[in-house]
Amino acid sequence: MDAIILQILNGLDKGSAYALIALGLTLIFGTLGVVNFAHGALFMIGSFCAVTVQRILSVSFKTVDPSKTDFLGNPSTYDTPYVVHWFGPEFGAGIIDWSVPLAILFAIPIMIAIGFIMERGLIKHFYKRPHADQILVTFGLAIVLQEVIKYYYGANPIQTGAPEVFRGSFDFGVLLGFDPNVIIYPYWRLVYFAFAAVIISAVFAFLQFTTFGMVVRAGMADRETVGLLGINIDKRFTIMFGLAAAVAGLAGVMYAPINAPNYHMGMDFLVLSFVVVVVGGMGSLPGAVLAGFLLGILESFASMTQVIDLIPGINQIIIYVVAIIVLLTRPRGLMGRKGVMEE
Amino acid sequence: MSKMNLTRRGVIKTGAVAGAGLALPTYLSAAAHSGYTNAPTGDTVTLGFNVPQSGPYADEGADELRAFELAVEHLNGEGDGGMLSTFSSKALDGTGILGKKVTFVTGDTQTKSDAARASAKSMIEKDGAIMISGGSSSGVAVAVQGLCQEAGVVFMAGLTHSNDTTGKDKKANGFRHFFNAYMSAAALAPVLKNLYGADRAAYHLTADYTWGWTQQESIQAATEALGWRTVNNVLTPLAATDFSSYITPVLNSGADVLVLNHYGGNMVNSLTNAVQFGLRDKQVNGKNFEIVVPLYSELMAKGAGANIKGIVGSQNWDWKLENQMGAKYTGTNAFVQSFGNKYGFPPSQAAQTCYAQTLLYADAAARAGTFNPCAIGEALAGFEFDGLGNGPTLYRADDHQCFKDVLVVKGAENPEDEFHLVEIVEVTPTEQVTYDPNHPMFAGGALGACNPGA
Amino acid sequence: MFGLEKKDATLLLIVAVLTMCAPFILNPFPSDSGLAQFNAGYPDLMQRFVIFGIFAIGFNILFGLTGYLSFGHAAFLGVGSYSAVWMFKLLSMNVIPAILLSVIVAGAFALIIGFVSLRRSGIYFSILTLAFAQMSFALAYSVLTPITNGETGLQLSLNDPRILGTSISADGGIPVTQLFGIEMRSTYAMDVGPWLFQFNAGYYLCAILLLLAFYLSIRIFRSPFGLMLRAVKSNQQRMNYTGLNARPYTLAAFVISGMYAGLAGGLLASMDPLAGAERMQWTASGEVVLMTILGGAGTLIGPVLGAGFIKYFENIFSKINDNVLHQWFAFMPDGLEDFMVTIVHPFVGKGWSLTLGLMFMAVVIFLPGGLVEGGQKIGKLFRRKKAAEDTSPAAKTPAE
Amino acid sequence: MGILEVKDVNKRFGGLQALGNVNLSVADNTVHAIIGPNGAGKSTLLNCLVGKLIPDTGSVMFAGQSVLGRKPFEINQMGISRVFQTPEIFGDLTVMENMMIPCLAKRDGSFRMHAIESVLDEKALREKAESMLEEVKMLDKRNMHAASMSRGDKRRLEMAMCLVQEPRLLLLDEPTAGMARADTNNTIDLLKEIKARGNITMCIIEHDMHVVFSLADRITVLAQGTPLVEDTPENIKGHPKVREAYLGESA
Repeated sequence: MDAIILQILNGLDKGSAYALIALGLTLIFGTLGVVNFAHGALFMIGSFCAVTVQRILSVSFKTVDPSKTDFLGNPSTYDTPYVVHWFGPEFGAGIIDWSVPLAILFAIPIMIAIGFIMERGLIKHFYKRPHADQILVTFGLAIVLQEVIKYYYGANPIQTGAPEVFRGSFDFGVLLGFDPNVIIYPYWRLVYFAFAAVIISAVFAFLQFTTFGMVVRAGMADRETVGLLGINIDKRFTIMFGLAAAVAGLAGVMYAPINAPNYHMGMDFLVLSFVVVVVGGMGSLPGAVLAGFLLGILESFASMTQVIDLIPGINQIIIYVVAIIVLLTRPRGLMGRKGVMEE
Repeated sequence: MSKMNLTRRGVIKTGAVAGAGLALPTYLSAAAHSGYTNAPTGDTVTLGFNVPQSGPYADEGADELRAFELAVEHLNGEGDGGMLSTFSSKALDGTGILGKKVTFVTGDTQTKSDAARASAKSMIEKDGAIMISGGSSSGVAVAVQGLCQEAGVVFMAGLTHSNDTTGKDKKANGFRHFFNAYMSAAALAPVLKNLYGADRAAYHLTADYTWGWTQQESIQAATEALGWRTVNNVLTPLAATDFSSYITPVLNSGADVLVLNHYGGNMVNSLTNAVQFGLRDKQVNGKNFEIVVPLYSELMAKGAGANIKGIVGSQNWDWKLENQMGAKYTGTNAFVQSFGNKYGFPPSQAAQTCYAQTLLYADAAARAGTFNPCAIGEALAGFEFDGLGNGPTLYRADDHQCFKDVLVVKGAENPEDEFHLVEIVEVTPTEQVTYDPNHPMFAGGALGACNPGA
Repeated sequence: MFGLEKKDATLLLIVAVLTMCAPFILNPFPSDSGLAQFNAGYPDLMQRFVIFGIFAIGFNILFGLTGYLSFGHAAFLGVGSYSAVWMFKLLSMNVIPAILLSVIVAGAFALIIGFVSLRRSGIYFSILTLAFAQMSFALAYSVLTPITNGETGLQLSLNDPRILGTSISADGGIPVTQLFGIEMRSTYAMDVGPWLFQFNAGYYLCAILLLLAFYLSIRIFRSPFGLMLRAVKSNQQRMNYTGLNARPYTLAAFVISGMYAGLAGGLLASMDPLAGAERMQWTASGEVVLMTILGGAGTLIGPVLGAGFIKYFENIFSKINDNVLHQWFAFMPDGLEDFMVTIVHPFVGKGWSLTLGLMFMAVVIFLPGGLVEGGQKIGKLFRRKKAAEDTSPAAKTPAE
Repeated sequence: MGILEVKDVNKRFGGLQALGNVNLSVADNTVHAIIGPNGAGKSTLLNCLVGKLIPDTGSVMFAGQSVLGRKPFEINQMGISRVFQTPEIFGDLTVMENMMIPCLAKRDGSFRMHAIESVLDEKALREKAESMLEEVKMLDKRNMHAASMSRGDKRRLEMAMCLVQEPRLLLLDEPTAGMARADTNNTIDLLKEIKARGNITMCIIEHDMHVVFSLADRITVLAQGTPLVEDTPENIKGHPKVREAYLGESA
């Protein structure tokens, strides 16, 4: 029982990441009709926003320590971050410790700006081009983005820790009447789940309750008609692209403490996020979220020993098995609309 | 910066067929009329360094490449000579190899067998490389070793840790300086017993491919011999990035040791996740829960950051070895000085093994008096040497595996800087990690005959 | 000629001349010049050009004609490779049975996957094929290791029970792949002044098969069957109401292109008897998609050009290291030399994928429709004057 | 017994009764028009005839065989062709290629692997296609890209594609919608000519009464999913019920 509850928690946690990425991807599919292979790269850049903020806050000056020598036998030096120098060891170190949450503030404008530049500078010219061209250009862009990150940050993963207060685990089992220390879950992963819930609700509320959202939803349903009403739908779509980029970026920032960011994490998530979006159904935001959590939970269950013993290798392929079953039984995914990306 | 000289093709032009419109056709496999592939005919010899430059091991590949460049400099008598001065064999004199200046070409393995073979082939077919070295994974090493055997050039393996490289997939033209999974297990077992006792229950998470399996098999055998129990072994997909669903079952499994048979990004992620779930601070059966990462590397330690603290594993070499464990490991400091002065940071174990392999190849050629791969193979087989940083070492003739001391290391609790993330716990002497060439974990293959390619 | 129209016959002839003379054409630079780095005329890369050309031609029959975008075609290539290596291990080192088996097995595999996947269209079809291929890859890498040898890849060994042939060759090594005694690796080297040209038996086998594959693809493009496939892409509704059943047409196209992929996989294994699981990974499937789009989907020659383009970058640009750069710019003053090296450095060697990514973007932005369309545009520039005088009916069609 | 017999066909979409007890008999070699206000169920009825929709109850017989449960391509092979309200043609192909596809489908059936022969070698079919194009006065446009033509041309092409299959029954869904008067007259002339040649039955949905009355032998008026009356054009013109339900509004 405890194992199952833990796997559900794991599934919700994985699902949060999948759902956030798929949400942004669906926004772009649904509003702009563009197959964006660079979406994973946006997630990756989000993670590297966290890395960058951590690096900026840790910018240090060197002091020579004559009592020690370095590996070449020269007098060794030690680093003091300017932040620590300015604000004192306690508060300064505290700021560095909180670099991931601080990175959110940094990432929002950066990601929106990247989204705008991408849409205005590149994607805009591809709305009327075949999907094949969109794939080629966004895939090229994804490679370029990840290679640029690799050039500056290297290929090795970079640890970007959560603030000290979130590092322990929460004893979840006690709440449910289990013994202490049976069902524990890391605070930061719970934070991630809560964060995802907030972002997803915010996006839905934004689309549901604002005039802007209404126009965009109408545009998703029928672009031409909205255009005929004299509404400048293009400008709104640009904003949507910025929003999608920001959602992917924030998902990445908050993900940094869970798994150390590396330059190819975007590609690792790319295929998976497409599967999530399609299983959810093209053009359906609730579908994307639902599929994200569904696949996350099923993936977690499939990695249980009991399941693997039953079907060897199932943990390797579960996502794809589910995708095939869903697509064969429900032609347009879980909640897809007719006629979207079927040609 | 050294300049690359004439390529081999240029040499053919100036040497053999100057001015001729059409030379006599020859079969390339017998090209230089010397009975072996890519025999150098001019005043240079070309080595091929095939390392991962893209993909997750790109940083490790970059470090290997630095070491190769350094080795070539030293062979050509540039720089401070590095380990040439400490190397027990004195056949090399800093004038290249057999009087020929050493040049090199590089390629990208992408950590894929296919791409690695394509890249190695291009170096052999296009650039006339006579030896291929490098690599950062066992799949690639075995694949490229097979290619070199077929093509008739020598393969000096880089970082490859699977038992198979010198076990069931061994080849006459292939040589490995790096240690292997069996040696890791043999070196770790006594230390684990000292540190954690003989009554332990281990839970294995294993990367689901051949290297992971051989390592898991080795560690399980060695720890069970100590009296440990193995609670479970779960295979994790290579593509996994979040290991939470593999870590949570460990929590209540009754195990008190977690063995992570992962490497590179997999290891960084699984260890990070394990620490997140509080395993490092956990108490089970009245004992501290422990995590073991059998194969360690400096880059992984860097990637894992603070999570690595106190985690035990094994290494082939460490740059602090001579300073801490004495003059037996001479060569280490010479190499670290030379590398550090050029690049500004100490070398990794991947760099050391690649540097040593290049020197060993050059030395064997010099002693054999020819670049013929079979003669070089004979010179390397059964060769005993010292002064390359690992202490006295034997290149065993039966399987072309080097036998030398193995380091047991652990993550430093309070590293003084980013170069001291790993500290040496103990050095396990050669005898303890030596095994019979017919050991079941290595059985099933044969070196076969050496292939000079003619 | 060969039942082809003049235009197509000319194209086939050009391709034939290019492939047959590839050892010369791809080695334009004398080997002692700095530009020798850009020479691509060595057996392995030439083989790869034509093999991936075959792969892309086959993919184009499906994608270019019917518009069905398969994201799992690498699975067929991988299956073909495994079949061929098993044939070498068990039956004979002759490449004919190996290639035949790889085509058949890949065709059968494509039939099964196609039958299921073609129940959906558009992106749903793409994801189904992707899912099947990724499953094949994941299983080949792990659970199916007894058949595939997992991470390392399936290789020949000294104790293969070869029925027709020996396990160990006379010199104690593993026998090599051959075609009735002609070793695939045997290479005839020709020195012409500073040039060295290599004529490799395996390459010529691949090249002949490429020509056959290309010829067949032209015939398919021009056939009623090809017309039906284009109809599938254009308007399935109208097709249905014209009394045509689209499903068997697309399935046939899928199987044919799967067989092309199997042929490519079998040839890869015949040139170099190793089959790695990464051949089936989504990146490999994505690569052939990119090759086809880059060259020009739906055009005859485009996919071959795209394949050559990508393989060239992968194999040539990745080998340019700083040493080579210094050699190139050695004629400059030291400061300028270092500056140039610094500028170029990020784009070559380990930065080759950056250059490739930039090239993808550049091609799709500046040459919509791919390399072929780009080539046609350039061709038009030269022929503009002539075209103005041209009064053939085709030339004045865009009247309205 | 007509060539097309529709009996007691009902079709519901959720709460909406789209067709209620439709009975229709179309005699061989006649032109039968179906008229009615928007939303009367004309297109739904048509879709039931060609297999796009399956009626909830009732039967549809064509030349003595049931069409229900058959796929559209099977129904076409039985001899029913359809012209759509917005022209459905192969936009990426040339006019001639558009024509070759129905020719091939007529000769080879729903699937045949003709993968090696060239389309250009199909001399007989090409001649057939060309003479059909000649008939619709489009021969000069045979090498044009279908998508780049005017709407009227597309419609004529679609009609030619249907006619070249020599169907027993041709279904026309508003064949002149959006056409200029001259084009409409050309279309009427064309259809008259085809009718005169015989051996074809036409079923036509049309709003333009000029077209209906110039062509139809019989007219069925559909309102709210049910046939109101069925009679000759002369009688329909003066029918009070029709005036009330349809003509009165549209006049």
